[in-house]
Amino acid sequence: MAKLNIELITGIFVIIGIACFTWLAISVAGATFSEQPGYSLTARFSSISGLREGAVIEGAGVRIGSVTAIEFDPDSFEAIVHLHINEGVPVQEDAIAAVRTQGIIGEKYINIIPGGFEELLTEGMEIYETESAISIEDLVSRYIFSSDG
Amino acid sequence: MIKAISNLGSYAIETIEQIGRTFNLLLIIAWKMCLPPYQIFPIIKQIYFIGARSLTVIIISGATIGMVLGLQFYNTLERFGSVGVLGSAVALSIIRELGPVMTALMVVGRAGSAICAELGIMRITEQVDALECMAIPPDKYLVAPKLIAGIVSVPLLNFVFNVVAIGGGYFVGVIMLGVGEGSYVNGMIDSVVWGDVRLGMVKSIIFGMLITLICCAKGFYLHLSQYGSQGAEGVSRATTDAVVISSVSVLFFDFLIGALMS
Amino acid sequence: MKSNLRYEINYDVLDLSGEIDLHHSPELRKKILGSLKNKKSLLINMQEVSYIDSSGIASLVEGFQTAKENKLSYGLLRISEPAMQVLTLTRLDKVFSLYDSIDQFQSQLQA
Amino acid sequence: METANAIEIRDLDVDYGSRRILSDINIDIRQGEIMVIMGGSGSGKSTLLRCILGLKKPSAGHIYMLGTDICHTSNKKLYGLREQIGVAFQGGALFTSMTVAENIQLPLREHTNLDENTIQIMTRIKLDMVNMLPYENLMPSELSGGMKKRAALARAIIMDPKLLFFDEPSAGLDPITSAELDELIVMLKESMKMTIVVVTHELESVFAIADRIAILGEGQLVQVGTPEEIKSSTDERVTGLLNRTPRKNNVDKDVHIERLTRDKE
Repeated sequence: MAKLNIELITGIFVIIGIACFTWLAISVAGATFSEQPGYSLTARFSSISGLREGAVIEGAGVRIGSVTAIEFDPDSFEAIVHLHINEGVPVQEDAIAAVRTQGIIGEKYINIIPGGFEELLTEGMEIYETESAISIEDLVSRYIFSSDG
Repeated sequence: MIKAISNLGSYAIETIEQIGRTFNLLLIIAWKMCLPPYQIFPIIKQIYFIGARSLTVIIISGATIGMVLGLQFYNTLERFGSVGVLGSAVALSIIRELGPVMTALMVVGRAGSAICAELGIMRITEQVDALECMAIPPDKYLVAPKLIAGIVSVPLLNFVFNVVAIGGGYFVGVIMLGVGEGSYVNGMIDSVVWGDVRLGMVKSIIFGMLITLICCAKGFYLHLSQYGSQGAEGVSRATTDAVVISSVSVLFFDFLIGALMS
Repeated sequence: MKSNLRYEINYDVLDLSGEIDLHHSPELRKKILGSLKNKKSLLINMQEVSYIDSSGIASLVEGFQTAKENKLSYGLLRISEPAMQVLTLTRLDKVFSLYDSIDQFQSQLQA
Repeated sequence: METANAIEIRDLDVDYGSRRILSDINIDIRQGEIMVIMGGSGSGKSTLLRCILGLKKPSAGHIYMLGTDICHTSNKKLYGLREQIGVAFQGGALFTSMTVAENIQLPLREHTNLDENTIQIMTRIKLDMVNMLPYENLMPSELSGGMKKRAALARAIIMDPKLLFFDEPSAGLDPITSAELDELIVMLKESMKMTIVVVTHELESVFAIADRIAILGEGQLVQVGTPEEIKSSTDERVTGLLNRTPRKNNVDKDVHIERLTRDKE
């Protein structure tokens, strides 16, 4: 095996490997990476079961941002969710941030329901109107109690 | 009866000895690699043998496993009516779990056994002693390039495996079974986080080191093990041992890393 | 190994002495090829060479080849006993032209 | 400091597990002589060679090679020493992944920064000495037994070592090649002033090349001396070896039966 084509083939192999790595890292996992320009807001929820970092934020079914971080506030026993909203997307002061699920067992995501006020939230402000995640157990138990109540 | 127990004892001692020698070999090489002279071409040659030559095996197995996953996940998800998640299901399970493990097992089968056999035969034909008598440290000259090549090639093969497998899943899911192309791709892109890719990478780096180290040690120290005196048959026994032990330790460490890292 | 180069009119003389082993032969090779480069014949005085190994011999052979390519004459002067033995062992004693004195080399040069 | 003796072995003991393979070996090998180590199979001569080469650590004793005790020295020094010795193993131990030329050039490539031409010429010189020049680019697997040994010899002498070791050089060779090899060994000693240690049991080559002979029997040193002394020796173990008489196994019957019937310990 001439020395040259050993190095050639190894070089090709390494390039292929690195190309796959970059595709994986950038395009697949990269969505959370590439910070589109925009501003971040926070919202407090009593329960966000299943919501994950990098989850999608939708407005009228359209993707308008993603969840950048999730923290737990021990004093108020609430979850603080940091939302990254794409530039140019208005979020009114009385807009509602609700945790929803895609399909029956699908991913949790945040849906922003627009409010009526003209004042718009800006960088670092908080959405006060929030709806926590409805877990299927609450749904079912509420139905059972209400019917025989 | 006593004989059986004493055999068991000697087997246990032998195993502990082998683990000790294997770890010892890793330390020796880690130390000797920092000393000059540095040789690049032997490492490239080993990357060629371990990595480049295993490319076809990895591509074929990657494609098939991707297709199998696409099919099986489709059937299961269809019952829950959330077929849209197929992309992320296939991608996540491959990148986090199947990619590193299957790549490692493929490389053990193809390159690991070859490494162990080569070193074993070199040991019984006194080639290692010849190196020693030429003042060329055999562990540095023979084992180190293979170890480094393993650490470099297995992760690269893993990434190729992942991409091809995701492609396989896409082929079955989207083209054959009609899952929405957008939901497959976007679902995958949304659900896969850098952490997953990093986990897969860390796993395959550790697997790369593990399988090359075990296979090298099994062959290189053949003369110290009980197979040493059995000539060619000893080599073949040691090789099968090496493949079995490497595969099992890959699976064990897969769980360990998965538990520690996620 | 000690060596010095004496320049004559149309040839050079390289006096060698001491031991020529693996560490010295690159230097010997540089000297030989260096002097041959300026297209002058070369006579190597091997009288005080106490020991020469095969890397030294290899440098002499390489000199011989380069000299032949440039049609220069190339000879060894009064070879010491140990050097001669190694030459015979490597069957090179008949290859090199051996001289007992400088004027013998000179006369051969004019002819 | 160049002592008179190239190698001095001082009360060397070697055990393998519980068995004692070599006990109380004392041999001096002088500079520039050919010492043949002879003995029947199982006499421990190969183990002794492995100890001298530093491949096996003895349980007790010292081996001074060119002034340094290789049993108690740093690895670095041992490797420095090994650059000055050449070893031709019994099976040749050629690297099967390289051609004959590459095999021979390996020590040069690893230990010197000689120019490529010099290395090529040196390789051809040594190959020509063992008349293996036409087989320069063959792979070891394509060589016959004799050719493998000659290639191994060329590799052993590529660095012009001071000490040369042979492990059964003429084992498995036809008489002519074996004689050629012996002649070459003697020539190496005379012209390159090498000290040569040969481990063998081939009688013809022993007396053809040996300056002195050391005879081993069951791990003990039976006798060391010049060929004439060995020939005139009265020790029946030596005469047995010389006139090739099979060992009479006159062990009394009870010991014999006991040995056959006891189960493996």
